[in-house]
Amino acid sequence: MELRDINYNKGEYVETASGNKVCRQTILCGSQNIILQGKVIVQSEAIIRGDLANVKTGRYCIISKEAVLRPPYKKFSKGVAFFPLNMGDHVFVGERSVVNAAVVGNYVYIGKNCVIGRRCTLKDCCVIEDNTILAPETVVPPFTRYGGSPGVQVGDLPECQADVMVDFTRGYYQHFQPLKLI
Amino acid sequence: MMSRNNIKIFPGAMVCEESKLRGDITIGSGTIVHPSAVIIAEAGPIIIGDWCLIEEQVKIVHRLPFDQQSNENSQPVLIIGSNNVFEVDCIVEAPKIGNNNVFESKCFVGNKVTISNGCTIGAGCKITDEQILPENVIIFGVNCQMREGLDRPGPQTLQMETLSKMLPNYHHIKKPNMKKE
Amino acid sequence: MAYITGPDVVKYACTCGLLKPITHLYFCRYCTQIRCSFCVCHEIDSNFCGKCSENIPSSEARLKKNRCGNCYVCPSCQQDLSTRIASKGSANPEEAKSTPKKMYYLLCQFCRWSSRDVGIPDQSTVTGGWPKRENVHANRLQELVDSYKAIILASKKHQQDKEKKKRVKCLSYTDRTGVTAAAIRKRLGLPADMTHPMLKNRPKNPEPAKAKSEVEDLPDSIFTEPLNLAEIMSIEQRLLQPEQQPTTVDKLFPVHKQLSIKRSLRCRSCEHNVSKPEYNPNSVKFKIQLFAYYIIPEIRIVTVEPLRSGKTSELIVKFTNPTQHQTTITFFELDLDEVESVVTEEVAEVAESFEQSLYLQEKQQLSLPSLGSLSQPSSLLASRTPSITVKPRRIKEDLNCKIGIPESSFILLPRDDAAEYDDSGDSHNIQDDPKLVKWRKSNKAFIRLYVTPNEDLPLNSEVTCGFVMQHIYTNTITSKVENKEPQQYNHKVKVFLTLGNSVGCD
Amino acid sequence: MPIYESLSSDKLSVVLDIGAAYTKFGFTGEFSPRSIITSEVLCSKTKKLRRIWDYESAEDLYDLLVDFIHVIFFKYALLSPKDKPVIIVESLLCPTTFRETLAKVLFYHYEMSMMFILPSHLVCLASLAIDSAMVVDVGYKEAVVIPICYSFPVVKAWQALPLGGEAIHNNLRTLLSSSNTGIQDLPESTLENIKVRCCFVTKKYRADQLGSAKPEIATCPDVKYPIGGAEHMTVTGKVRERAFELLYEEDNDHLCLSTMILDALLQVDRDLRQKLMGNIVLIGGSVMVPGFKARLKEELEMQLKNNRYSKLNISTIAFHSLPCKENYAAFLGGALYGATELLNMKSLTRETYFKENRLPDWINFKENVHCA
Repeated sequence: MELRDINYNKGEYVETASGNKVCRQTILCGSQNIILQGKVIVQSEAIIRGDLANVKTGRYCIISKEAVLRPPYKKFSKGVAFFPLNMGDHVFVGERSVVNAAVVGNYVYIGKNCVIGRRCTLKDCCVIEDNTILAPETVVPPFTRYGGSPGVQVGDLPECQADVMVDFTRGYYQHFQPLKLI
Repeated sequence: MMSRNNIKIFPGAMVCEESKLRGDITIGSGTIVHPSAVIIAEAGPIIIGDWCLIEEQVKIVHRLPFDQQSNENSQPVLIIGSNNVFEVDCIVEAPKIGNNNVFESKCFVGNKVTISNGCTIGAGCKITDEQILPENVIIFGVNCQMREGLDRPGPQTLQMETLSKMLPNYHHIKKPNMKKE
Repeated sequence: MAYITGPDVVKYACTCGLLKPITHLYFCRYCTQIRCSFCVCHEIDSNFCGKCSENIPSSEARLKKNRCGNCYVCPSCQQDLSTRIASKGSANPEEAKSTPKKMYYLLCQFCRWSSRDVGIPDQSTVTGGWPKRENVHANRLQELVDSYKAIILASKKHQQDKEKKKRVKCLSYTDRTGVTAAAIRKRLGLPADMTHPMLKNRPKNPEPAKAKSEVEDLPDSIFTEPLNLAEIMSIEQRLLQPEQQPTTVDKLFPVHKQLSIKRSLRCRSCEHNVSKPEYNPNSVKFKIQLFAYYIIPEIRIVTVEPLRSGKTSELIVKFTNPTQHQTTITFFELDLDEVESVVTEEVAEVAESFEQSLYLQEKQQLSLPSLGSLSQPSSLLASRTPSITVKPRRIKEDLNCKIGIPESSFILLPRDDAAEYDDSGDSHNIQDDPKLVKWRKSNKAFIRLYVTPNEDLPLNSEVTCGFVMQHIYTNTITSKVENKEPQQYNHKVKVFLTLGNSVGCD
Repeated sequence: MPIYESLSSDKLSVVLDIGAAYTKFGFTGEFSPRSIITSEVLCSKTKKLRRIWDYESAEDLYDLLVDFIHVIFFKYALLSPKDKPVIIVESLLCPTTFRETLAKVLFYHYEMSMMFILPSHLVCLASLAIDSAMVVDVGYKEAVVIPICYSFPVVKAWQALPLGGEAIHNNLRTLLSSSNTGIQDLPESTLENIKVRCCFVTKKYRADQLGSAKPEIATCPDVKYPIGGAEHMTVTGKVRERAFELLYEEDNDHLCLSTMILDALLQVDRDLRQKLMGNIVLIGGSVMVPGFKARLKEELEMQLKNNRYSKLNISTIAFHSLPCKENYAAFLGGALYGATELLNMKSLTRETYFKENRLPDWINFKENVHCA
């Protein structure tokens, strides 16, 4: 199915020069530490915890409603340090998902209501199905589909997944249009 | 009946302004409440102990089970012990919580479940069946499997030290309004 | 979204007769036919560990029983185990300072199982020689295997000897293997070996097992003592360790992580690869990528009017040309009874203007870099036994909706990656049939079709229609080699659309 | 050593025992399966798991097996199946459709070079190094008894009853729903876990007592079994002890697990009977439950006193204990046999299969003519 237009209220969103569309009702803590590379959509009530460490997303990322991007911490003998969260291009994060990962690769799809545990590594081209709970420090290899609690591999992805994701995120961005008032 | 907010914060606690506190709530020293955490004392006061970590989107609700709501006069107090960790987006309605428990992301604890000490409620687990969790129990997985841990989960003091240094740089912190006992 | 989570509403028919979404299809450009995972030959390219992302040579993988030597999974919940540094919990703090020896243990961060739970001592190295459980019966079983092997070998030899003897009698004493023992004996004048050949050098039979008439009785405690469920393993946990199948919690041992593979796919009829990944486990690139998604125009349903049995509804579908070549789409009626149609036919001369062909050649140089490494070493092909091709099966799909086949065809422009950055309007100059083409932008076109669900269709049933799409496939291999015009083929694909459920009258 | 290892490991071939509930997969010469997985595949259409033995037709089975073998080779064995041999351990009572379809999948779809088919009842004796035994296989769908005499299965004496894991699960479901109101439609996986975690085969006198109207003994303690996080149910002591009782409840034809063994014995030559009863071998996942062997012995002894079987004149009953877990005993036999030269000598090659276009089968007249 072709995506339908997703309309938003123009007043609710801020569009930056690089094409990022960020909702005003988001909680971007430590915004100086958050880098959105361009054409990124951050929807209402999403939380990005830049105050803990740097958060960097690639181009064409979609952070859905009430999703949380939270840099992971690591314990050392002397204390705890928070590590930056790096996200690649063409990543979709579904509604109410909590991303605690260290690295999210390119062309990653994270479904609704997922928990991506502390310091997980999601490689390029993977899909996390809705309601998946990934244990901390899980590594998700390319071209795999993870699901369940604890998240395990439930399937494979087609080889052209990267292009499918590019097409999807671009399409999403194109269809994400302000509501036209007549 | 609980319309007035009465928030008591002990010194050393760090409660971010953007958190949502409703009702009669006491927060012990050393406890950290992240922005957009929600604590609702609906059925009676909530007393949170020392060194608890309450992350964003957490919902702690003091709400009585349906069959106990008829008794209007009594106001049970929800006492949450010390060193408990509430991770992102967990919903806890337990009537009593001991010490050193971990509520992982997106877990749901119903209001008939009493938590003792050292329990870990795994990410995404929903427990609602009336029970008292024994000490050091770990609940995990899609079917809420249970196993007994060797000891309590380690305290998050190190993380909280780091957080208490970092959070004031970025957030407005509610001023403590209580004196040390 | 449809390809990631949604149901597959648009399906293409593979040559083998299965219906799949376009993302799951391949296009062999030597056979100019569609292939799918069912009708290609899968081959394992490389083994790697999904946790540490390290490539493991196949010989080593076999040696390690297809498991990673360093990574472990939790015996309780099958998640990856993390190695943790033990906190220096020495009784004497001064002593701990003097010996800064780090100790490691394994911990599951999901269910909090740890190697300490079952009393495995902490190890001094990260990779740690975690103790293995030995099969208590291994010696006995090895003895059995060895003696069975010997017995079979002896009987085989005996059989061969018998055959040889037959031959020896009528031919000469020597054969390929040289002089036989019997022949030497004869020549030396020794008496022939009189012992029965089966008895001679006969390998010893293994000691048979003894049956016991006493059997283990149930312990009396089972009738009186309460059961602690937390200590008794579930069937999944038991089967994770097939050899021991531990029943109680104290016998859980960490399990080595199973390796993953990268695989290449090979067309069965021409033995060419249709997909070959790069070696690096983290790479998502391919050396050979003949995916239908890159070659065959993609069809998506945009809107469909409510479907009522017997009534005609408008259907808007979007066509996207993924290639660097212009193509023309023509529709044909779908006939499921046709067993095997001639899928491709070469276009003798595509009537094209001079500019058009120039344009194509220009594009040629820009064409996908990944297609360069297509040529296969011929020696590799020679060593393989040719594959068996299975006859295509009949397509199993119930069509309950007629689709009006448009008579005119339309052109799809080539894909232009730069167009994305170009916000200026479309500069194409194509004469479209306005009845057919609703709107077009760069390599995409929105096409208006009319569908009529069958008269007898019950309410709320899924409506499926189908048609044959013909597009022009431009083959770039020959032109690369001989610097000729790229060859063009008319390629037909059967396409099936699931339109949704039928509704009642208003 | 590494050279030797690599040489020997080159010859590793896949051994498969596709059971009704679980498939045992491993390699020749190894003493335990690499994995024991459920015999299920994910249906691409409905996105649900389907048991491969619940096939609707031969074509349906073909597709299920293609998917299943794919998972085995590309997820577990990590081996390209083309031009490789495979060892299949199967029951002598395996349906012809299944065998033929499996061969078709292996030879046509996966282009394997050889298929070595071994009867499970016979090969499980390999790990014991004995040649005669009464083999009792209690699997998921059914219990099958076939006596083996001097390495020949006495097929005419076979006995089979639907007394396996499936029947036990159904029995458990009925027992549980009668003692727990409101709990219905438990998935089979939950039932299986309740079975293996809580239930056992009780002693005969206790079973008789519990079956009577007023038992004089106290049952074993109840177990509170949580189902998900929202519910729990009580597995009463009575249920725990009675879940397996249906194995010994005689049906309308007065048949049960113990009579099956003795009926099989009646079909065997008089002189062999004592030898067989002195060599009983239990295989299959369902026999692994605590108390199974002890109870079977009690039941056999009781039945032997009956008129029906008194003429058997059996003095001793003796059981073998396998050097492995019972659920993969047949697999182990296949792995031992497969390690020998027999693989190359007796296998059905792809060429022969294409010529004959069918599998050799003991039931087929053609083979029997040849034997005679």
